[in-house]
Amino acid sequence: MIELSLLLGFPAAGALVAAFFGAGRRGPELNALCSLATLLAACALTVRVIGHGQVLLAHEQFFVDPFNVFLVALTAFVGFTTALFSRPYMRTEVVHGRVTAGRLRLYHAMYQLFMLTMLLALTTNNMGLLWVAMEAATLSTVLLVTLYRTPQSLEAGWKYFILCGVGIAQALFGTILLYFAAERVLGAEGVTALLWTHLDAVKGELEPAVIALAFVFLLVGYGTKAGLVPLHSWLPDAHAEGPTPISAVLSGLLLNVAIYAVVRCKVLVEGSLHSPVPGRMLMGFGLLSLVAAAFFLWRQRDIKRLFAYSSIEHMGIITFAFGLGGPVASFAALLHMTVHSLTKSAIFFVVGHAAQKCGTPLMDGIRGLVTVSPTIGWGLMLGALAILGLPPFGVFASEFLIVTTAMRDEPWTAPILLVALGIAFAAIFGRVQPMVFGETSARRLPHAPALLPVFVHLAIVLVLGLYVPPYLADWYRAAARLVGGP
Amino acid sequence: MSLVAFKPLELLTQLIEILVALAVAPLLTGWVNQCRAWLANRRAPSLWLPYDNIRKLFEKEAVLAAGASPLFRVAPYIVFATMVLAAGIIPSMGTRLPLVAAADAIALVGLFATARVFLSLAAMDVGTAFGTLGARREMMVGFLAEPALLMVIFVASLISATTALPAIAEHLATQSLGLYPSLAFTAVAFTLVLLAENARIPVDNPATHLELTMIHEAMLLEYSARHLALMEWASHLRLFNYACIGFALFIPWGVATGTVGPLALAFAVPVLAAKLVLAGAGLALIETVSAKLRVMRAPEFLATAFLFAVLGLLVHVLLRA
Amino acid sequence: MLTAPLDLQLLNACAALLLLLSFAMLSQRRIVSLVNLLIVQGAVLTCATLLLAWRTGQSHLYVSAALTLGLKVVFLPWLLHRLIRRLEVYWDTEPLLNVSGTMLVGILTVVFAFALAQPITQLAATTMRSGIGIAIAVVLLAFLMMITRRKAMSQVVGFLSMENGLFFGAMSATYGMPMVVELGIALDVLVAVLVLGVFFFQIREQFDSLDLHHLESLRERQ
Amino acid sequence: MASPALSPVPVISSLSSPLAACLALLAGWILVGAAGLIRPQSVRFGGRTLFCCGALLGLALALVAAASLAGGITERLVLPVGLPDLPFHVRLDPLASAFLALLGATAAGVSIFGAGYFREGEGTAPGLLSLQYHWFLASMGFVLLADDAYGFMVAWEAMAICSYFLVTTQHRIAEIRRAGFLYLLIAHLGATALLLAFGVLQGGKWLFTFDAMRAAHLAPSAAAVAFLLALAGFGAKAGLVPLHVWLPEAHPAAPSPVSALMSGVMLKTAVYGTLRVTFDLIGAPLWWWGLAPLAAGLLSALYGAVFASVQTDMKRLLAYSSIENLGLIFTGLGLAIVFDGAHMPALAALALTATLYHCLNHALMKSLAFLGTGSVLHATGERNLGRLGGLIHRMPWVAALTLVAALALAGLPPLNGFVSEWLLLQSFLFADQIPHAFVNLLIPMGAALVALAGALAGYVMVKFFGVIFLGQPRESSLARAHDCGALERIGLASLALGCLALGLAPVEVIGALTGVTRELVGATVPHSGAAWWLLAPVPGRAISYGPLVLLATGAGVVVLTMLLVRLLYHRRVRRSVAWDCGFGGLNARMQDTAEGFGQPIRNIFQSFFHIERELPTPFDRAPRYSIAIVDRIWRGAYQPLGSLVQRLADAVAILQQGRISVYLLYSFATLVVLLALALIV
Repeated sequence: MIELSLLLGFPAAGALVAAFFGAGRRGPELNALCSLATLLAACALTVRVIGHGQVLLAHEQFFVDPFNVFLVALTAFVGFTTALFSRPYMRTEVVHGRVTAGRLRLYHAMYQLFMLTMLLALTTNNMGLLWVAMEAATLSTVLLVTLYRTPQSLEAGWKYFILCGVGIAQALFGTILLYFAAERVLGAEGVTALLWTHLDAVKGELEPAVIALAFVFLLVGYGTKAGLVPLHSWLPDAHAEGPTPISAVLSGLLLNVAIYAVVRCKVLVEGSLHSPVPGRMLMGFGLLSLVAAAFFLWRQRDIKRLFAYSSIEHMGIITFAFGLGGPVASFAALLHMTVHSLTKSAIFFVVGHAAQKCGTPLMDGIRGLVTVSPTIGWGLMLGALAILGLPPFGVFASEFLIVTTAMRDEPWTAPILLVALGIAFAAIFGRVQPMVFGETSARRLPHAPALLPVFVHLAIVLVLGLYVPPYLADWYRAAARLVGGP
Repeated sequence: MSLVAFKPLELLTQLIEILVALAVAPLLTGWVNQCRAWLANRRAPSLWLPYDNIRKLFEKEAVLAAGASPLFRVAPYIVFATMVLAAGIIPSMGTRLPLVAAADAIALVGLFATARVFLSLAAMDVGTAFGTLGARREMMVGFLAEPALLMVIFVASLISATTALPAIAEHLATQSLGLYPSLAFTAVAFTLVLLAENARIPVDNPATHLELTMIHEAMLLEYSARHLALMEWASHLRLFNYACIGFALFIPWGVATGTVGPLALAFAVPVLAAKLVLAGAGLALIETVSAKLRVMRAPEFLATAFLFAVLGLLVHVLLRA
Repeated sequence: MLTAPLDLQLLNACAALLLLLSFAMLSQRRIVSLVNLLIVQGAVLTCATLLLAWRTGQSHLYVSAALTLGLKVVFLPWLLHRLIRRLEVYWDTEPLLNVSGTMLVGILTVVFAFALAQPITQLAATTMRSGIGIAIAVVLLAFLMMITRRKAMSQVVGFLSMENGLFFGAMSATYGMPMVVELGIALDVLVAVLVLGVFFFQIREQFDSLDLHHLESLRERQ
Repeated sequence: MASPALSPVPVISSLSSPLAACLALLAGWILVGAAGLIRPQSVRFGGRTLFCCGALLGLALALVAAASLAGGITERLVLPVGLPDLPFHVRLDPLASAFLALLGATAAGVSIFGAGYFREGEGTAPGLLSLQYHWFLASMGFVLLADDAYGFMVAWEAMAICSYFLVTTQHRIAEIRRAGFLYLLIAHLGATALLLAFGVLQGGKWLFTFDAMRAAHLAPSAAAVAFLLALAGFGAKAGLVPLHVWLPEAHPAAPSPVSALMSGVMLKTAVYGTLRVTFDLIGAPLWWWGLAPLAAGLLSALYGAVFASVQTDMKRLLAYSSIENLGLIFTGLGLAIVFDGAHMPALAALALTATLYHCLNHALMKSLAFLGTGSVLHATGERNLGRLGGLIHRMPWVAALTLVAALALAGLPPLNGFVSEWLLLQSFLFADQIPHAFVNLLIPMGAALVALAGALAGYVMVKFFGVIFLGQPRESSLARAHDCGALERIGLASLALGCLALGLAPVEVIGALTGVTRELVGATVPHSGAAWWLLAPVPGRAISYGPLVLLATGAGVVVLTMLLVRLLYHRRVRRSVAWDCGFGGLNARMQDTAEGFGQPIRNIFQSFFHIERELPTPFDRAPRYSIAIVDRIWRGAYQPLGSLVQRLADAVAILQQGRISVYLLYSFATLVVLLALALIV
């Protein structure tokens, strides 16, 4: 209980404090400090869950099980490292005159608020609150996306707001239908009928006809936030136009949370429908996202857009894996969520500094990083290799399991996967190589870049590729059992 | 046949074969030239002219080009040695040759290739226009002639289930006279290869030094004295060897098979002589009636040979299957 | 029974009215009147809620009725009107699809919505079964409206009317959501509109117009 | 999860076991590489010391592997790392030992050479270079040891990455970056194909160990799919036509020792993988599977030989010759599969032996050749054959040792290249016993193509050696060329000795390989009790080859002739200028250029190339002649593929055209469609 209240309390407090002092000289440190506190609370909670297994808190309003506790830990961790990264980054932005002190305050407050909403969405047991938190996450980031007030950022923010708002509205309708179906089983007192644990208990008795509709609405709603093609249109803009730390957390964390919501719903629906249709839908979305993203990647010129599309691609892979179902694929999907968010945020860190160094986000302007600053260059190269699924990085481990399982269970998907992954590889690596190698065009930065997070992330990803610690593996297994379906 | 039982008699045969080859090879060339002269209504040179040349060359003082490397000097010996070795494993009179255990027909082709490679390298060594030109043309001829020869041998060895030349000859000679259409094809192929490999019309003309056409002579331009002598002798040997391969594959009769007794050899020698005389005459006839091809046509000529050989192989497989 | 009790008839009438209003919005091009229509929709929604609360005696429905009134009838329209006056956006330009076409699509949508609601309606234990179909229809029509409009303002109106539809759906299906969720939703809507307000000014100072065609530069096809 | 049906193989017991030793040595390579980071910029440390250590480790590895090969040892071990439920399994069996020996021996020679070779001016810092280099070696070792799909793939891709970084050492040059990109792309695609193959082969949930795959029983169709996928994957690495395009780009781009390793060893790992999957994991191949590698191999052999003969860059020439040799290897492999499928184990063993033997040979002789070009490159800074020549006077050591490589590559007796070609042709000779009529018709063609490719190899090698080392120097700068240093000399010499040994002691080598053939096809090449110096692979047939005798006799004749000539006549020699045909001014420009030397082949095989020629006209002020030869497959398959993807990408890009209304329409449509779906289902 105490851990949870701390977990949610620190960011809330942080948001308040930052709203007043976020603009100060120590604003960034404040931000990092709150994130650190959150991380510690998350660790405490994790330890607790490892000790006692899943827990229900606050009149069952909160629910922590292996599935979401590792997402909580991950979120808190990446939130902290991103805060570390954003210290020099935002300072440099201020020096370059792209943001003012006032905006910096907004930035820090919203950053903490965003953390809060994500943690809330992850830990809540109430499908309604889950929806509320997701919507709140959108609202808290939309002003961050438009932080620079450039025409592009405004456009991106607007699209982000409208598309996600509309999408999430569908999710609300889905929730209503879910409630409607649950109420007929759990009785009309209405308090428990939206609690996931209760729904999970009675999922077998829920009315299939209603649940099917509910799932469609929920899928479209949360799928929009997860950036599944063709609901993805807002994603590249929003991820590319905001400040890089925000891109990092949007790609690395928010997408995970959306996928988490989708999977929670899928568990219920599959329990009720006893049909492969939901899985098939997920697989369809996954493959579509994978293929479309691969082709989009081919034409990119802006480095952040490139990696935004790569996020869509990986969300596609994860969704596809969850759609495949079964212990192995679900395990792989969970692993992929972890390594993708770590790798992608690391890449965005590097990309941010690289773009600052070269003074442009256009890839044609970024050249020969390895010669001018080896750490950034090698960071980008290794990050790209990792995200492209080259071993021994963890992304390869999950893709290995996913591809082999797909080949075994759904052979017809194999050629699609092969082509899409190949095109994506050619697209991304063909862009990254000249940025890392060759003659250079970069300059020095006013604040020393914080590259420690990058290499910490990559190191973790590397380790996950070669050795998954037993307790982590147990989480994954438990979670896989939970969501893996039959 | 047992592979490595030390039999002094067979060793003797081996030695005799090599010595005979060394002795007779220039004579064959001389004979061919004489026939050509007759067919062209010219006064024929002496039959012993090749011997005379070789002796003369050995006595001369060797002149080396300034840029010649050791490779240039050692090449003649290697080429000569390979030809001698080849002579040692081709059954010209007897089939019981100990050396054959060490080198079968494929190795024989390999030996010829070695000779060709060293000849070409030596020709490139000095770095004159003619040398490189000759080397290039020689290799061009070689890379088509070699597989053709290999295919020819393949057919024979498929028939007799071995790649050892004497064994093939023995097999073909001893068994009842069966007609092999495949061998007919390969015989044609072999003749073409023989012409090409021995720098004969229509591929090359040993009698001229016309830069547009010459192949073999172009490579020897820088050689003189003893080196040239060895090269000449080696080319005589090559002609002789090819002739004997032909005999072994297509008219093996009369070769001393089985345990070699003096009697058998005594019978084999005249037979060989007769075959050589006929073959030389035939060669001369072909050379006289056919016109020299442009160098660029040579590949087509050899491609035909290659195709004939492969055709023979196919025919063999077809008829057997 | 042949004739439903009066209150139920009234409820159904409200439902029908809501649908009518969304059609009206679909066809309306004056932004001011769009907002007014939104007000009316909110009012109807409030009445419906009150009726339902009175009929079923669900006390928390009164609260949500109050929320609706305060938020969707009073505050948001006031805010929107202020924005309209400040930003001087009175007319939407010609919609992407002309009115009659939009109407046609709208009718098809409604049919589709009813077809969807069919299985649910059979199950509904609540007094107003038809409500769910209407709700879906309203949501989809609002969606359609957002698609066809070119001014940011009218898209917002569409967004809000979608919220109305959702609310109505919740109400008619399950007598509304649990209180905590209701509050959360209301909060979100409020914040959303506030953020929108900020947005409008930002967009305005950038492009000095709220026309969406300014917001079409981020694309793959250059 | 423990894999079921563990074949009765002793799990490793003591640390004195060969497997443990191999692992330790590979770990040693990793450490040596990591040590490079201590002083990345120091050539003495990063270049000399570490590479010497690496060479010693390689030597040790070769010895250990050879010992375990001789002992026919099979051991397995489970490492504590890897995925949960799927730790890394490693296994040392004769097949792995054979290739480990190859790896160790080649690496030893190349590393010694590298110790003398690497110096300033390579783009990457020496320390980093040594890191990449040694990790490359280690990853290849792990590929050979891996006994589960995951570990195999990890090592496989690690190998690709390390070699990619080595290829792009000079990353400031655009062509080299392009080469590296193409290389990594095709390597990655191949790896994905392998993933799919393993997906088919896997024994069940989490059962990715090779034991589980051996135990799993596949439907013939599934097995065929797995085999073809694996062939595609490994073929991409081996540079089989039409997946060869990366090879002639990447191998020349790398520093010469790396080119040597890539050509000599890395390509062989593809052969190893094919053997492992076909004979070990799938188990009982059907005879007609063999036709695929056979056809691909023959095509590659001819293709590589033809292209090699028209190259003007010495390293590209060698790269194409690698394609040719890998083609020959896969030809033998295909034959082995055909024989095995037709239940002729003895013949399968013969073909397999030819394959393995050629792997060993090519590893040594191609590395030797590449190292030779490396020395030339360092001495002259020239890779273009058109600017070389006459180096035999300046660098006699390199010339002599490279000549060995050239002769071996040309397949001339008594060197090693000839032995494997001989074995290959022998196994072709027996192919007429296959009980399938039309194969019997096809096989002779194969023999013909092999013979043709072999003969072309001779042509190529004469061009290679002749143009570089013989004749007159084509550039004045070549006069400053210097012979290679001591370390490089040792490296070259050791490899040359290896070639000689492999050529002269075939019986011993084949005897060592029997363990492998027994493991894979359950038969061995019988060693008919003739004699230790006489190779007689097929008992009952008069087929034999004795290189030692051949060499001895030949040498004897040479010496004898020399003595006789000297005794009977004299050995007076006079130096004089070369004959200039009467009109003076003979100069180096009058020699054949590389293009000129390739010209006959260019004419004969015109249909293979796309030739872009620029001919001078009589009215040109400065007449120039230039000719560029382009790979038809590149123009015909790859470029269209690229443009196709580009077009598709453009088409897809229309989806993202910026209008929010359209985006909303997407959501709306998706919603409606899915709802309709939900209604129907």
